[in-house]
Amino acid sequence: MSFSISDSDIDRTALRKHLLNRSCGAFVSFEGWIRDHNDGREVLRLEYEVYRPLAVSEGERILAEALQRFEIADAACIHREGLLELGDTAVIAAAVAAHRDEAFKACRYIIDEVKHRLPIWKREHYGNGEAHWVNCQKTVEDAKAQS
Amino acid sequence: MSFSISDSDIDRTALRKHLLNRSCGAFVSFEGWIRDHNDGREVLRLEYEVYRPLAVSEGERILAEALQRFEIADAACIHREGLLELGDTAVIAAAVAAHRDEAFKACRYIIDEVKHRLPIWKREHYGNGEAHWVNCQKTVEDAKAQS
Amino acid sequence: MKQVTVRLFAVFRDAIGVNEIDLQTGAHTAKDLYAELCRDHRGLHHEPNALVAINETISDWNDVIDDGDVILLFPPVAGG
Amino acid sequence: MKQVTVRLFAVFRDAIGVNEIDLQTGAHTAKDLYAELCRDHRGLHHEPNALVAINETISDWNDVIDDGDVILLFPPVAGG
Repeated sequence: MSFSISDSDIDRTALRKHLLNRSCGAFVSFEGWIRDHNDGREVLRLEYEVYRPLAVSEGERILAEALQRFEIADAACIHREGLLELGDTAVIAAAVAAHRDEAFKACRYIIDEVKHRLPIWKREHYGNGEAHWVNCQKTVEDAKAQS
Repeated sequence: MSFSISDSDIDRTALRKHLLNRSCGAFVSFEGWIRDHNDGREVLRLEYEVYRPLAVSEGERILAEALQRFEIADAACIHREGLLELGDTAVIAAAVAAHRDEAFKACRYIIDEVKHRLPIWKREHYGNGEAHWVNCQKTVEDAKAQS
Repeated sequence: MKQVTVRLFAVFRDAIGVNEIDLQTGAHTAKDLYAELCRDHRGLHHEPNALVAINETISDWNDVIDDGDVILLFPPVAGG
Repeated sequence: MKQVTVRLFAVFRDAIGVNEIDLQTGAHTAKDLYAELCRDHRGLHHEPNALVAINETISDWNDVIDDGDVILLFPPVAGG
Protein backbone atom coordinates (compact mmCIF):
# COMPACT_ATOMS: atom_id res chain seq x y z
CA MET A 1 0.00 0.00 0.00
CA SER A 2 1.54 3.29 -1.03
CA PHE A 3 0.22 6.82 -1.47
CA SER A 4 2.39 9.75 -2.43
CA ILE A 5 2.42 13.28 -3.80
CA SER A 6 4.98 13.93 -6.50
CA ASP A 7 6.37 17.19 -7.87
CA SER A 8 7.88 15.45 -10.90
CA ASP A 9 6.67 13.03 -13.62
CA ILE A 10 4.81 10.02 -12.24
CA ASP A 11 6.85 6.82 -12.61
CA ARG A 12 4.11 4.36 -13.65
CA THR A 13 6.61 1.56 -14.28
CA ALA A 14 7.86 1.72 -10.68
CA LEU A 15 4.29 1.82 -9.36
CA ARG A 16 3.37 -1.27 -11.41
CA LYS A 17 6.50 -3.10 -10.28
CA HIS A 18 5.68 -2.25 -6.67
CA LEU A 19 2.30 -3.96 -7.08
CA LEU A 20 3.53 -7.04 -9.03
CA ASN A 21 2.39 -10.09 -7.13
CA ARG A 22 2.41 -13.69 -8.31
CA SER A 23 -0.80 -14.48 -6.49
CA CYS A 24 -2.63 -11.78 -8.47
CA GLY A 25 -4.23 -12.28 -11.86
CA ALA A 26 -5.67 -8.80 -12.31
CA PHE A 27 -4.12 -5.32 -12.40
CA VAL A 28 -6.34 -2.31 -13.04
CA SER A 29 -4.99 1.21 -13.29
CA PHE A 30 -6.50 4.62 -13.89
CA GLU A 31 -4.57 7.64 -15.12
CA GLY A 32 -5.90 11.18 -15.10
CA TRP A 33 -4.45 13.17 -17.99
CA ILE A 34 -4.40 16.92 -18.55
CA ARG A 35 -6.86 17.48 -21.37
CA ASP A 36 -7.10 20.46 -23.67
CA HIS A 37 -10.65 21.48 -22.78
CA ASN A 38 -13.04 21.74 -19.84
CA ASP A 39 -16.61 23.03 -19.78
CA GLY A 40 -16.23 24.22 -23.34
CA ARG A 41 -13.08 26.26 -22.71
CA GLU A 42 -9.65 25.65 -24.21
CA VAL A 43 -7.18 24.68 -21.46
CA LEU A 44 -3.46 25.39 -21.94
CA ARG A 45 -2.07 23.97 -18.69
CA LEU A 46 -3.01 23.14 -15.13
CA GLU A 47 -1.67 23.91 -11.71
CA TYR A 48 -2.21 21.65 -8.70
CA GLU A 49 -1.90 23.00 -5.19
CA VAL A 50 -1.66 20.29 -2.55
CA TYR A 51 -1.76 20.56 1.22
CA ARG A 52 0.63 17.68 1.70
CA PRO A 53 0.21 16.72 5.38
CA LEU A 54 -3.52 16.06 5.08
CA ALA A 55 -3.42 14.90 1.44
CA VAL A 56 -1.01 12.10 2.35
CA SER A 57 -2.83 10.97 5.49
CA GLU A 58 -6.23 11.09 3.75
CA GLY A 59 -4.79 9.32 0.68
CA GLU A 60 -3.42 6.54 2.88
CA ARG A 61 -6.81 6.26 4.57
CA ILE A 62 -8.53 5.84 1.18
CA LEU A 63 -6.13 3.02 0.19
CA ALA A 64 -6.72 1.30 3.55
CA GLU A 65 -10.48 1.55 3.00
CA ALA A 66 -10.11 -0.01 -0.47
CA LEU A 67 -8.12 -2.91 1.01
CA GLN A 68 -10.84 -3.48 3.56
CA ARG A 69 -13.85 -3.14 1.26
CA PHE A 70 -12.59 -5.16 -1.71
CA GLU A 71 -10.82 -8.50 -2.17
CA ILE A 72 -7.60 -6.94 -3.38
CA ALA A 73 -4.00 -7.75 -2.49
CA ASP A 74 -2.60 -4.24 -2.78
CA ALA A 75 -3.25 -0.72 -4.08
CA ALA A 76 -1.28 2.42 -4.80
CA CYS A 77 -1.83 6.02 -5.83
CA ILE A 78 0.38 8.93 -6.83
CA HIS A 79 -0.89 12.51 -7.31
CA ARG A 80 1.07 15.32 -8.92
CA GLU A 81 1.49 18.83 -7.62
CA GLY A 82 2.71 21.95 -9.38
CA LEU A 83 2.41 23.03 -13.01
CA LEU A 84 1.36 20.38 -15.56
CA GLU A 85 1.21 20.54 -19.33
CA LEU A 86 -1.29 18.97 -21.76
CA GLY A 87 -0.94 15.19 -21.88
CA ASP A 88 0.83 15.01 -18.51
CA THR A 89 -0.44 12.49 -15.96
CA ALA A 90 -2.00 14.23 -12.97
CA VAL A 91 -2.85 11.11 -10.99
CA ILE A 92 -2.49 7.36 -11.18
CA ALA A 93 -4.45 4.86 -9.08
CA ALA A 94 -4.03 1.09 -9.29
CA ALA A 95 -5.19 -2.10 -7.60
CA VAL A 96 -4.18 -5.76 -7.89
CA ALA A 97 -6.35 -8.75 -7.05
CA ALA A 98 -6.77 -12.44 -7.76
CA HIS A 99 -9.80 -11.61 -9.92
CA ARG A 100 -10.66 -8.65 -12.13
CA ASP A 101 -14.01 -7.66 -10.67
CA GLU A 102 -12.53 -6.62 -7.33
CA ALA A 103 -9.56 -4.89 -8.98
CA PHE A 104 -11.89 -2.77 -11.15
CA LYS A 105 -14.12 -1.84 -8.21
CA ALA A 106 -11.20 -0.94 -5.94
CA CYS A 107 -9.45 1.19 -8.57
CA ARG A 108 -12.69 3.06 -9.23
CA TYR A 109 -13.29 3.57 -5.52
CA ILE A 110 -9.80 4.98 -4.98
CA ILE A 111 -9.94 7.54 -7.78
CA ASP A 112 -13.49 8.63 -6.86
CA GLU A 113 -12.52 9.21 -3.24
CA VAL A 114 -9.23 10.90 -4.15
CA LYS A 115 -11.10 13.40 -6.31
CA HIS A 116 -13.59 14.21 -3.55
CA ARG A 117 -11.63 14.07 -0.32
CA LEU A 118 -8.00 15.12 -0.77
CA PRO A 119 -7.08 18.75 -0.07
CA ILE A 120 -5.94 19.37 -3.65
CA TRP A 121 -6.94 22.32 -5.81
CA LYS A 122 -6.74 22.65 -9.55
CA ARG A 123 -6.28 25.90 -11.41
CA GLU A 124 -6.91 25.94 -15.14
CA HIS A 125 -5.04 28.31 -17.42
CA TYR A 126 -7.02 29.25 -20.52
CA GLY A 127 -6.22 30.40 -24.03
CA ASN A 128 -7.29 33.99 -23.28
CA GLY A 129 -4.76 34.38 -20.47
CA GLU A 130 -7.25 33.87 -17.64
CA ALA A 131 -6.85 31.25 -14.92
CA HIS A 132 -9.61 29.90 -12.67
CA TRP A 133 -9.75 27.60 -9.69
CA VAL A 134 -11.91 24.60 -10.58
CA ASN A 135 -15.03 23.61 -8.57
CA CYS A 136 -15.44 27.01 -6.97
CA GLN A 137 -18.72 28.83 -7.39
CA LYS A 138 -16.98 32.15 -7.57
CA THR A 139 -13.52 32.81 -8.83
CA VAL A 140 -11.34 35.55 -7.44
CA GLU A 141 -11.95 37.57 -10.61
CA ASP A 142 -15.75 37.24 -10.17
CA ALA A 143 -15.50 38.24 -6.54
CA LYS A 144 -13.45 41.30 -7.35
CA ALA A 145 -15.85 42.37 -10.10
CA GLN A 146 -18.70 42.33 -7.60
CA SER A 147 -16.92 44.12 -4.80
CA MET B 1 -8.31 1.27 -32.42
CA SER B 2 -5.89 -1.61 -32.39
CA PHE B 3 -6.16 -5.29 -31.55
CA SER B 4 -3.28 -7.72 -31.86
CA ILE B 5 -1.96 -11.10 -30.84
CA SER B 6 1.67 -11.13 -29.70
CA ASP B 7 4.11 -14.00 -29.31
CA SER B 8 6.52 -11.85 -27.27
CA ASP B 9 6.31 -9.58 -24.20
CA ILE B 10 3.49 -7.04 -24.38
CA ASP B 11 4.81 -3.50 -24.85
CA ARG B 12 2.48 -1.57 -22.55
CA THR B 13 4.40 1.69 -23.03
CA ALA B 14 3.79 1.61 -26.79
CA LEU B 15 0.12 0.76 -26.27
CA ARG B 16 -0.31 3.71 -23.90
CA LYS B 17 1.53 6.05 -26.28
CA HIS B 18 -0.72 4.88 -29.11
CA LEU B 19 -3.77 5.95 -27.08
CA LEU B 20 -2.38 9.28 -25.78
CA ASN B 21 -4.83 11.99 -26.76
CA ARG B 22 -4.94 15.58 -25.57
CA SER B 23 -8.73 15.66 -25.61
CA CYS B 24 -8.84 12.75 -23.13
CA GLY B 25 -8.71 13.10 -19.37
CA ALA B 26 -9.08 9.44 -18.46
CA PHE B 27 -7.05 6.34 -19.29
CA VAL B 28 -8.09 2.98 -17.82
CA SER B 29 -6.13 -0.19 -18.40
CA PHE B 30 -6.51 -3.80 -17.33
CA GLU B 31 -3.69 -6.34 -17.30
CA GLY B 32 -4.18 -10.07 -16.84
CA TRP B 33 -1.19 -11.60 -15.09
CA ILE B 34 -0.18 -15.24 -14.81
CA ARG B 35 -0.86 -16.12 -11.20
CA ASP B 36 0.59 -18.97 -9.18
CA HIS B 37 -2.70 -20.69 -8.33
CA ASN B 38 -6.09 -21.53 -9.79
CA ASP B 39 -8.97 -23.46 -8.21
CA GLY B 40 -6.71 -24.38 -5.32
CA ARG B 41 -3.91 -25.83 -7.46
CA GLU B 42 -0.37 -24.50 -7.74
CA VAL B 43 0.28 -23.24 -11.27
CA LEU B 44 3.83 -23.20 -12.65
CA ARG B 45 3.24 -21.71 -16.10
CA LEU B 46 0.60 -21.24 -18.76
CA GLU B 47 0.28 -21.94 -22.43
CA TYR B 48 -2.03 -19.96 -24.73
CA GLU B 49 -3.17 -21.42 -28.02
CA VAL B 50 -4.72 -18.83 -30.34
CA TYR B 51 -6.54 -19.29 -33.60
CA ARG B 52 -5.24 -16.05 -35.03
CA PRO B 53 -7.53 -15.37 -38.03
CA LEU B 54 -10.72 -15.40 -35.97
CA ALA B 55 -9.13 -14.06 -32.77
CA VAL B 56 -8.02 -10.91 -34.59
CA SER B 57 -11.28 -10.29 -36.44
CA GLU B 58 -13.36 -10.95 -33.30
CA GLY B 59 -11.01 -8.81 -31.18
CA GLU B 60 -11.39 -5.92 -33.63
CA ARG B 61 -15.15 -6.36 -33.52
CA ILE B 62 -15.12 -6.12 -29.70
CA LEU B 63 -13.13 -2.85 -29.83
CA ALA B 64 -15.53 -1.43 -32.44
CA GLU B 65 -18.47 -2.36 -30.18
CA ALA B 66 -16.82 -0.60 -27.23
CA LEU B 67 -16.35 2.55 -29.32
CA GLN B 68 -20.01 2.46 -30.27
CA ARG B 69 -21.44 1.68 -26.84
CA PHE B 70 -19.35 4.04 -24.73
CA GLU B 71 -18.25 7.66 -24.98
CA ILE B 72 -14.60 6.81 -25.51
CA ALA B 73 -12.07 8.26 -27.95
CA ASP B 74 -10.07 5.09 -28.52
CA ALA B 75 -9.35 1.58 -27.25
CA ALA B 76 -6.71 -1.09 -27.70
CA CYS B 77 -6.02 -4.68 -26.70
CA ILE B 78 -3.09 -7.08 -27.00
CA HIS B 79 -3.29 -10.79 -26.15
CA ARG B 80 -0.31 -13.11 -25.79
CA GLU B 81 0.10 -16.54 -27.29
CA GLY B 82 2.58 -19.29 -26.45
CA LEU B 83 4.23 -20.23 -23.17
CA LEU B 84 4.02 -17.71 -20.31
CA GLU B 85 5.72 -17.70 -16.94
CA LEU B 86 4.42 -16.52 -13.55
CA GLY B 87 4.05 -12.74 -13.43
CA ASP B 88 3.95 -12.39 -17.23
CA THR B 89 1.19 -10.27 -18.73
CA ALA B 90 -1.25 -12.43 -20.72
CA VAL B 91 -3.50 -9.62 -21.92
CA ILE B 92 -3.82 -5.86 -21.74
CA ALA B 93 -6.96 -3.89 -22.54
CA ALA B 94 -7.22 -0.09 -22.37
CA ALA B 95 -9.61 2.73 -23.17
CA VAL B 96 -9.31 6.53 -23.21
CA ALA B 97 -12.13 9.02 -22.78
CA ALA B 98 -12.87 12.59 -21.79
CA HIS B 99 -14.31 11.29 -18.48
CA ARG B 100 -13.45 8.34 -16.27
CA ASP B 101 -16.83 6.66 -16.03
CA GLU B 102 -16.93 5.76 -19.72
CA ALA B 103 -13.27 4.71 -19.76
CA PHE B 104 -13.84 2.29 -16.85
CA LYS B 105 -16.97 0.81 -18.44
CA ALA B 106 -15.36 0.37 -21.85
CA CYS B 107 -12.21 -1.25 -20.46
CA ARG B 108 -14.33 -3.67 -18.44
CA TYR B 109 -16.50 -4.47 -21.46
CA ILE B 110 -13.48 -5.22 -23.64
CA ILE B 111 -11.80 -7.62 -21.23
CA ASP B 112 -15.08 -9.40 -20.41
CA GLU B 113 -15.85 -9.97 -24.09
CA VAL B 114 -12.27 -10.96 -24.92
CA LYS B 115 -12.38 -13.65 -22.25
CA HIS B 116 -15.67 -15.05 -23.56
CA ARG B 117 -15.53 -14.70 -27.31
CA LEU B 118 -12.00 -15.04 -28.67
CA PRO B 119 -10.82 -18.46 -29.89
CA ILE B 120 -8.07 -18.65 -27.30
CA TRP B 121 -7.36 -21.64 -25.05
CA LYS B 122 -5.36 -21.74 -21.87
CA ARG B 123 -3.45 -24.75 -20.61
CA GLU B 124 -2.24 -24.73 -17.01
CA HIS B 125 0.90 -26.59 -16.01
CA TYR B 126 0.83 -27.73 -12.40
CA GLY B 127 3.39 -28.52 -9.74
CA ASN B 128 2.80 -32.27 -10.06
CA GLY B 129 3.70 -32.33 -13.75
CA GLU B 130 0.13 -32.44 -15.03
CA ALA B 131 -1.31 -29.93 -17.49
CA HIS B 132 -4.98 -29.23 -18.09
CA TRP B 133 -6.95 -27.14 -20.56
CA VAL B 134 -8.94 -24.55 -18.60
CA ASN B 135 -12.77 -24.25 -18.84
CA CYS B 136 -13.23 -27.77 -20.20
CA GLN B 137 -15.51 -30.12 -18.33
CA LYS B 138 -13.31 -33.04 -19.16
CA THR B 139 -9.59 -32.98 -19.73
CA VAL B 140 -7.85 -35.33 -22.11
CA GLU B 141 -6.47 -37.25 -19.14
CA ASP B 142 -9.99 -37.68 -17.70
CA ALA B 143 -11.31 -38.77 -21.06
CA LYS B 144 -8.54 -41.33 -21.46
CA ALA B 145 -9.13 -42.69 -17.96
CA GLN B 146 -12.77 -43.34 -18.86
CA SER B 147 -12.14 -44.91 -22.24
CA MET C 1 -23.06 -37.44 -48.39
CA LYS C 2 -20.93 -34.33 -48.13
CA GLN C 3 -17.17 -34.00 -48.11
CA VAL C 4 -16.04 -31.66 -45.28
CA THR C 5 -12.85 -30.74 -43.45
CA VAL C 6 -12.92 -30.52 -39.65
CA ARG C 7 -10.19 -28.63 -37.77
CA LEU C 8 -9.69 -29.34 -34.09
CA PHE C 9 -8.14 -27.10 -31.43
CA ALA C 10 -6.67 -27.37 -27.95
CA VAL C 11 -8.28 -30.15 -25.88
CA PHE C 12 -10.18 -31.51 -28.93
CA ARG C 13 -6.99 -31.85 -30.96
CA ASP C 14 -5.16 -33.45 -28.03
CA ALA C 15 -8.07 -35.87 -27.52
CA ILE C 16 -7.89 -37.23 -31.08
CA GLY C 17 -4.22 -36.59 -31.74
CA VAL C 18 -4.74 -34.88 -35.11
CA ASN C 19 -5.63 -31.29 -35.93
CA GLU C 20 -7.55 -31.94 -39.11
CA ILE C 21 -9.94 -34.62 -40.38
CA ASP C 22 -11.32 -34.93 -43.90
CA LEU C 23 -14.52 -36.92 -43.89
CA GLN C 24 -17.68 -37.93 -45.71
CA THR C 25 -20.72 -37.16 -43.59
CA GLY C 26 -24.49 -37.30 -43.73
CA ALA C 27 -24.73 -34.72 -40.91
CA HIS C 28 -27.22 -31.93 -41.59
CA THR C 29 -26.15 -29.29 -39.05
CA ALA C 30 -22.92 -28.46 -37.24
CA LYS C 31 -24.45 -29.99 -34.11
CA ASP C 32 -25.09 -33.27 -35.96
CA LEU C 33 -21.50 -33.33 -37.20
CA TYR C 34 -20.12 -32.76 -33.68
CA ALA C 35 -22.30 -35.60 -32.32
CA GLU C 36 -21.10 -37.89 -35.13
CA LEU C 37 -17.46 -37.11 -34.35
CA CYS C 38 -18.00 -37.78 -30.62
CA ARG C 39 -19.48 -41.18 -31.53
CA ASP C 40 -16.66 -42.13 -33.90
CA HIS C 41 -13.65 -40.82 -31.96
CA ARG C 42 -12.81 -42.14 -28.55
CA GLY C 43 -11.71 -39.25 -26.32
CA LEU C 44 -13.64 -36.55 -28.13
CA HIS C 45 -16.55 -35.53 -25.92
CA HIS C 46 -19.44 -33.11 -25.75
CA GLU C 47 -18.51 -29.74 -24.23
CA PRO C 48 -21.58 -27.55 -23.55
CA ASN C 49 -19.63 -24.35 -24.14
CA ALA C 50 -17.87 -25.44 -27.31
CA LEU C 51 -18.10 -23.06 -30.29
CA VAL C 52 -18.20 -23.72 -34.01
CA ALA C 53 -17.02 -21.73 -37.01
CA ILE C 54 -18.00 -22.58 -40.56
CA ASN C 55 -15.65 -21.26 -43.24
CA GLU C 56 -13.97 -18.78 -40.87
CA THR C 57 -17.24 -17.38 -39.47
CA ILE C 58 -18.41 -18.05 -35.92
CA SER C 59 -21.68 -19.89 -36.49
CA ASP C 60 -24.68 -21.39 -34.77
CA TRP C 61 -24.73 -25.11 -33.94
CA ASN C 62 -27.96 -25.36 -35.91
CA ASP C 63 -26.41 -23.91 -39.08
CA VAL C 64 -26.48 -26.29 -42.02
CA ILE C 65 -23.20 -27.63 -43.37
CA ASP C 66 -22.56 -27.93 -47.06
CA ASP C 67 -20.27 -29.96 -49.27
CA GLY C 68 -16.77 -28.50 -49.18
CA ASP C 69 -17.21 -26.60 -45.88
CA VAL C 70 -14.34 -26.19 -43.44
CA ILE C 71 -15.65 -26.62 -39.89
CA LEU C 72 -13.62 -25.37 -36.93
CA LEU C 73 -14.42 -27.08 -33.63
CA PHE C 74 -13.50 -24.79 -30.72
CA PRO C 75 -13.47 -26.16 -27.18
CA PRO C 76 -14.64 -23.70 -24.47
CA VAL C 77 -12.52 -20.57 -24.84
CA ALA C 78 -10.39 -19.20 -21.99
CA GLY C 79 -8.63 -16.01 -23.03
CA GLY C 80 -7.17 -13.46 -20.66
CA MET D 1 -12.30 35.89 23.03
CA LYS D 2 -10.00 33.21 21.60
CA GLN D 3 -6.73 33.61 19.77
CA VAL D 4 -6.67 31.40 16.62
CA THR D 5 -4.64 31.03 13.45
CA VAL D 6 -6.46 30.63 10.12
CA ARG D 7 -4.65 29.22 7.09
CA LEU D 8 -6.11 29.83 3.64
CA PHE D 9 -5.62 27.81 0.46
CA ALA D 10 -6.06 28.19 -3.29
CA VAL D 11 -8.95 30.53 -4.20
CA PHE D 12 -9.38 31.63 -0.56
CA ARG D 13 -5.73 32.64 -0.26
CA ASP D 14 -5.84 34.43 -3.62
CA ALA D 15 -9.03 36.25 -2.56
CA ILE D 16 -7.43 37.77 0.54
CA GLY D 17 -3.85 37.85 -0.65
CA VAL D 18 -2.38 36.23 2.47
CA ASN D 19 -2.11 32.58 3.43
CA GLU D 20 -2.36 33.01 7.18
CA ILE D 21 -4.32 35.24 9.56
CA ASP D 22 -3.89 35.44 13.35
CA LEU D 23 -7.02 36.79 14.95
CA GLN D 24 -9.05 37.26 18.10
CA THR D 25 -12.53 35.84 17.65
CA GLY D 26 -15.72 35.25 19.56
CA ALA D 27 -16.80 32.58 17.05
CA HIS D 28 -18.12 29.42 18.70
CA THR D 29 -17.89 26.92 15.80
CA ALA D 30 -15.82 26.63 12.64
CA LYS D 31 -18.92 27.74 10.70
CA ASP D 32 -19.20 30.91 12.79
CA LEU D 33 -15.53 31.68 12.18
CA TYR D 34 -15.91 31.21 8.40
CA ALA D 35 -18.94 33.53 8.39
CA GLU D 36 -17.01 36.14 10.41
CA LEU D 37 -14.09 36.01 7.95
CA CYS D 38 -16.46 36.39 4.96
CA ARG D 39 -17.92 39.51 6.65
CA ASP D 40 -14.55 41.05 7.44
CA HIS D 41 -12.64 40.26 4.24
CA ARG D 42 -13.79 41.54 0.87
CA GLY D 43 -13.35 38.83 -1.71
CA LEU D 44 -13.68 35.89 0.65
CA HIS D 45 -17.03 34.26 0.03
CA HIS D 46 -19.17 31.34 1.13
CA GLU D 47 -18.47 28.13 -0.82
CA PRO D 48 -21.03 25.40 -0.06
CA ASN D 49 -18.46 22.64 -0.63
CA ALA D 50 -15.64 24.19 1.36
CA LEU D 51 -13.98 21.94 3.99
CA VAL D 52 -12.43 22.74 7.32
CA ALA D 53 -9.62 21.13 9.29
CA ILE D 54 -8.93 21.93 12.92
CA ASN D 55 -5.40 21.20 14.11
CA GLU D 56 -4.63 18.97 11.10
CA THR D 57 -7.84 16.93 11.34
CA ILE D 58 -10.67 17.21 8.81
CA SER D 59 -13.54 18.43 10.96
CA ASP D 60 -17.22 19.28 10.94
CA TRP D 61 -18.31 22.86 10.42
CA ASN D 62 -20.23 22.59 13.71
CA ASP D 63 -17.12 21.59 15.69
CA VAL D 64 -16.22 24.04 18.44
CA ILE D 65 -13.00 26.01 18.11
CA ASP D 66 -10.76 26.59 21.08
CA ASP D 67 -8.12 29.10 22.05
CA GLY D 68 -4.87 28.32 20.23
CA ASP D 69 -6.47 26.25 17.43
CA VAL D 70 -5.09 26.30 13.90
CA ILE D 71 -7.98 26.30 11.43
CA LEU D 72 -7.40 25.34 7.80
CA LEU D 73 -9.99 26.72 5.36
CA PHE D 74 -10.15 24.51 2.26
CA PRO D 75 -12.06 25.71 -0.80
CA PRO D 76 -13.89 22.94 -2.75
CA VAL D 77 -11.31 20.29 -3.60
CA ALA D 78 -10.56 19.22 -7.17
CA GLY D 79 -7.95 16.49 -7.25
CA GLY D 80 -7.33 14.14 -10.14
